[in-house]
Amino acid sequence: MTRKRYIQAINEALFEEMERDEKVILFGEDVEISMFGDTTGLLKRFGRNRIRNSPICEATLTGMAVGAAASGYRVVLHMMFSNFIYTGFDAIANQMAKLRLMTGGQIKLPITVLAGYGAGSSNAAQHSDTNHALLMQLGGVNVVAPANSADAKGLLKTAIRGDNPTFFMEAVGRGGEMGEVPDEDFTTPFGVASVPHAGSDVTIVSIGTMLKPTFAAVKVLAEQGISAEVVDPRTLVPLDEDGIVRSVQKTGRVVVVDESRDRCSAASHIAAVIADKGFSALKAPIKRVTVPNVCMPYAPNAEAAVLPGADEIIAAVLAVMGR
Amino acid sequence: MTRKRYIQAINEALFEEMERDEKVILFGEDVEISMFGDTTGLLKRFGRNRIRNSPICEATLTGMAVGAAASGYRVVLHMMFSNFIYTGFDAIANQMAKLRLMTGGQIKLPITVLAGYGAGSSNAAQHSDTNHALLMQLGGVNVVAPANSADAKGLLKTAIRGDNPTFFMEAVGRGGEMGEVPDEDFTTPFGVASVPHAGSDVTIVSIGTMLKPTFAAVKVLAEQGISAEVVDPRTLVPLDEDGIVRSVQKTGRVVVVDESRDRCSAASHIAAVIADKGFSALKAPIKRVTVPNVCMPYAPNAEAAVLPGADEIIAAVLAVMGR
Amino acid sequence: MYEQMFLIRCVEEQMSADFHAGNLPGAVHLYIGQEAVAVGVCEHLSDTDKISSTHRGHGHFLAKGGDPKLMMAEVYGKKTGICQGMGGSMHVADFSKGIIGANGIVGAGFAITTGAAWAAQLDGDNKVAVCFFGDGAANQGVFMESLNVSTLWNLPVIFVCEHNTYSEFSPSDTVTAGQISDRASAFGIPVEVVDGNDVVAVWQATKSAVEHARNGSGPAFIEAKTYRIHGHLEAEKLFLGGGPYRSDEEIESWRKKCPLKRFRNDLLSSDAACEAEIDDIETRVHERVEEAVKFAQEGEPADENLVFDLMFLGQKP
Amino acid sequence: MYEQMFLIRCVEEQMSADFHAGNLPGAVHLYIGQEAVAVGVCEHLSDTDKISSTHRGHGHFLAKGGDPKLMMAEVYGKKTGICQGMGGSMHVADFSKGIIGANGIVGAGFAITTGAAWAAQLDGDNKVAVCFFGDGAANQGVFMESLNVSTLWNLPVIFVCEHNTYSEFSPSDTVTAGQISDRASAFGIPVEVVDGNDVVAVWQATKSAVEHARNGSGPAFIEAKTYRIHGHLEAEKLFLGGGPYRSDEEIESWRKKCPLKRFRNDLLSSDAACEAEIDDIETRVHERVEEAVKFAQEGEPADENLVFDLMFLGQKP
Ligand SMILES: Cc1ncc(C[n+]2csc(CCOP(=O)(O)OP(=O)(O)O)c2C)c(N)n1
Ligand SMILES: Cc1ncc(C[n+]2csc(CCOP(=O)(O)OP(=O)(O)O)c2C)c(N)n1
Ligand SMILES: [Mg+2]
Ligand SMILES: [Mg+2]
Repeated sequence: MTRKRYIQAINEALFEEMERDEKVILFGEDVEISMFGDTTGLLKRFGRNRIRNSPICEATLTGMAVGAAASGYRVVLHMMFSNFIYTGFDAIANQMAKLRLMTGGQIKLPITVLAGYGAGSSNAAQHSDTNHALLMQLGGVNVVAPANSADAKGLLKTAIRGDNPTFFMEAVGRGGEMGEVPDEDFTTPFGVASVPHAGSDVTIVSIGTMLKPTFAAVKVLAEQGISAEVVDPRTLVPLDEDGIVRSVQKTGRVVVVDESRDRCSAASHIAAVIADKGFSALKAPIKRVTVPNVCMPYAPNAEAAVLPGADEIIAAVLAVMGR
Repeated sequence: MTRKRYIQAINEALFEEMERDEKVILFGEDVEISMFGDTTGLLKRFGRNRIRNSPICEATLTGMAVGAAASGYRVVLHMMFSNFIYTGFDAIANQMAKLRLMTGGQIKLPITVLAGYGAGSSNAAQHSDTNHALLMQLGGVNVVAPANSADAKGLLKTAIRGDNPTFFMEAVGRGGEMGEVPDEDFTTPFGVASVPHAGSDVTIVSIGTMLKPTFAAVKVLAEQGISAEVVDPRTLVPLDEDGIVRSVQKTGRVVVVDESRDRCSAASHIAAVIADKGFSALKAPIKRVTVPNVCMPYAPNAEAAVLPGADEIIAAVLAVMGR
Repeated sequence: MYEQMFLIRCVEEQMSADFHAGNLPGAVHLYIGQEAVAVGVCEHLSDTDKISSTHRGHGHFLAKGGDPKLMMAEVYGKKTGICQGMGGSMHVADFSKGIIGANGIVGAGFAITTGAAWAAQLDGDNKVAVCFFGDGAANQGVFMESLNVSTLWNLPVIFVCEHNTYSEFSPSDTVTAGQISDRASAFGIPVEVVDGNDVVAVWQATKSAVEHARNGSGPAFIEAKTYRIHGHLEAEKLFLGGGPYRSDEEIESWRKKCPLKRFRNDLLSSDAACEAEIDDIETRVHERVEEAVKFAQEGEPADENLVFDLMFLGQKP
Repeated sequence: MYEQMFLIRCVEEQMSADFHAGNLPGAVHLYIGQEAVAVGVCEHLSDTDKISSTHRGHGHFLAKGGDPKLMMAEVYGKKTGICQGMGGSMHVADFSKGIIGANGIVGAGFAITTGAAWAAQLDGDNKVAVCFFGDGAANQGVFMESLNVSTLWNLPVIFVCEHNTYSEFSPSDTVTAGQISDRASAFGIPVEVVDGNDVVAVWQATKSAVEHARNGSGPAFIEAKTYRIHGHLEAEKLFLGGGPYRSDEEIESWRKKCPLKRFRNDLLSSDAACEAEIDDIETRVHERVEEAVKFAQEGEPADENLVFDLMFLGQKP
């Protein structure tokens, strides 16, 4: 194990997978120079046949990814900020998520789309969305949201080696955070939640960027004698429903934390799954800690006010604990 | 009251609102001739200044709607099929849903977007999506899904007179269905669920296209001695959470029916709301009846197999009744 | 080429009859009148070259060597269809023949083909990709975006615009400003504008375009002027009611310019073929169409569980 | 015009200093070096005319008559800002002055401006709308779509491309094929390509373009060749690390072509103004900038509850 920055783990995964399979190609706006640091150095190593800057034309980029993948390549498309997914949404929702079915399964679409999401840097409404829930709604694409360096590396490798379109949601504001990463070649399976903190009183299901405030909350709760179990789904499609429900069966209480806007969020869906499959174990209402149904304001104080933090998580846990 | 077809009710609402306020303008692809029948006759009455065919360029149409609305017009944009919302998604998600906040409230955006949704006509994957949940996730747009002629007319009038962007989801396969419509000028308020069928044993929350199979199910259930209450939210943003929870408090059991794909659907969100606010009344798991996480196949038998119908609703109700 | 054209015509006339007899689910957009374009273009392509198509895709499918039996079964919604009944008329595709799909989203083919052309370039074995699209589709911005990328990356792609004077129910000049070919010229792409009802003219224009792309000189553009004889979709009479958007005379005038009649006459008058040969071809085609319909009718219905296997490869949805 | 240009320059140099001092949250994209474009264009516009802008929008805001105090407070994230601290640098807008907004989505202005121009046309009082956009934005398909719609509908819109030779960190010729102006010409739109560092040239080109649009002759297009002296965004040095994408010499050569210096010299050499007048202007501007900073610094922080009132009009989110 070595401690590595989140963004570095991503960069390593790209290097290793491009090394491993020469059919892997990567393109997007300014991937040659790399704004986030995730694609740094790839051009030098792999050359412009496999790493290409594109013009600004997201609608075409997503469609090209489909065309190149259907023609036998493993395509990695970097969309920069997750808000630009909207710009390229047509080929995502109408092609990427549907073409395999529509053609009767004639093709596979090994596509990995990288996009940086999340608020907290005063990037304002058009550069701060957390939109994995939209992608979950589409049905035909996988969605992963790693919360730490090891999962970032392992899930990205699984995505690139996989044969289905996968959105890899980068916690862009967390790129500098360190975490232990295995030294050997490893992949992280899709559809298996992790339990980074075991507990017995309450389950906190927490996604991506929200793990950090969740851990802060767990610490404070422990001081108050509340033992919280943290479940990190890691992949939202496929979703480890059994793993989540298993924890709830143990604790009987649950809070779901998600940086999505509340309505039709991943948190809503996870709550719905628990209210169905885990109902018999429930001792209290299922609380969601999410962004209210607004877009991100620019001013740091206003942004902080709508972004869920440890305080909101603690309050929700106390509520389901009946305190 | 007069019995009218659903599509005719929409057509009348457009006529009356354009008559009422000359700032109302309507555009989109082939709105002059009208494929669905909702815009039939408008050109003749109001002329090409106010009714305009556009080229096929959804990305620009949604942006134009924002520009024209911010400049003082009440804009009605017809997107034809709801799948084409994806094509014009950028200006919806990044502009329409955000511009008012980003400008500090300098503008209002009176925009009504019409789109036909739903499967059942073998239109295959790219012409059958039910995607109101995606729009609900955005936070900055209203979403209405009328299930009958009266609500279609009343909600469309409210949308056009309103000052916020609203997606009006037309149940395109239900255009021919008849329903009683008030003869006088009326509007239907946003955020008020209706209870088209009262009952005491179980609540069925049902949306848009799903009301028809729901009524069929209710009839069968009644024969089996089960009294189901049907709640139609009518508007998904704003959502009448209290109205829904009130019914659940009465019955203690609930099934949510939605033509969305299951993950992060309106059904998921409504279930989540109930699992929070209505928890204490719940006697059984909350079941969702939705489309599985797939896109619509073409073959009529395959399509029917994934589309929720009365049978699935009955099965879900029996499950929550413990039968 | 005549056989191909005649095959497309007969298959589609059959479909039209089938549709109006209520045998086909879903929407059907027919290519009748435009056959010379697909056939003239595809004559230069092999199975490893790729084409993308539109909602009006039967002609492209057949011209590129797709099997009429498999297509017919698809449109009938059968398990034996080329997409196992999952796609239908708007989504016929056969990747083994380089037919990467008809598409129900107007303009979707631009980017997909550009991506396929990138793959062809990387493969380095002189394959090309052809994007068929309508005049209405040329108003989608992805057209310009794809022209830009393919010029910059020097991709082996040929854009073939079938200008049939209507974009759905709108006369083209009400929704399309200027000449579409000028939009491609703006990127320095070589363009040719041809009579799309003249299969030989299409063939010739394509010859140079394909050579250009194959020898690594980058994208090329062809605009073929043509006309669709049937409605935008077969069902249009049902819902457009009393609102015709074009005159019977107009349709009649284009019927006279029928690409099949024209090519037939050319073949006969130039002695390239004699009546008997053509009769043979036509008989053969009629047999193939009958066979296709039979195949479609006898096919098992689509498998209802298949959808769960096909959304993802090796993963449940 | 010199005063406007100097104001933009000084406000932005102040912002750059403020950013590097850690006083500004969020990303800041500066317009330094391109001032002649905004000023030369906006000189022809009144408050009822509209402009849309880009992520690099401070210059357009000020040139169109926006208040530097309100803008500065916005960038500082204050309640006193023009968008009450909700928008920030990338979203400065003042609808009362016809500034319909900077925008963080590259290319978003095309369609919004086209819609605003439609509204202007319907209003029937000879207003025009101007869309400022970068060379990189010209590769978004909405550009072509908007050219098409505005040509067809004969809309009073002027598209102003600021070609500053970079699209983010990519040299323009690596991402933009051909001449951008040719893309407009393809629609028959009148185009002018001018030296964007020459405010008089920009002014002249705009004069005819605005007249054209105002008198109902439809859209016009201007391409102004210019250069941004600062980075794509102020923070770029922090994350690009050792990877410079342009040379110091290049930047230096463009510093020499500074539009302010050039205009100042022209004014002096043509005796249109004397040193003393210019000094006066500069002193006045410095005072206004100081005042703006003070206003921004002293402003109350943004109201945290406002976001719930602003998402919708008269409705909770
Ligand atoms: C994105 C999108 N918008 C609108 C439609 C509806 N539609 C289907 S075909 C068509 C017209 C296409 O015209 P053209 O490209 O000229 O092709 P043609 O039908 O003439 O062959 C339209 C508007 C669609 N399928 N997809
Ligand atoms: C839709 C979208 N894609 C990508 C970006 C990221 N981005 C911001 S500015 C920019 C470059 C814009 O270049 P240009 O239009 O030439 O404007 P300039 O920065 O040179 O003023 C890019 C790629 C964005 N903001 N929006
Ligand atoms: Mg056409
Ligand atoms: Mg630029």
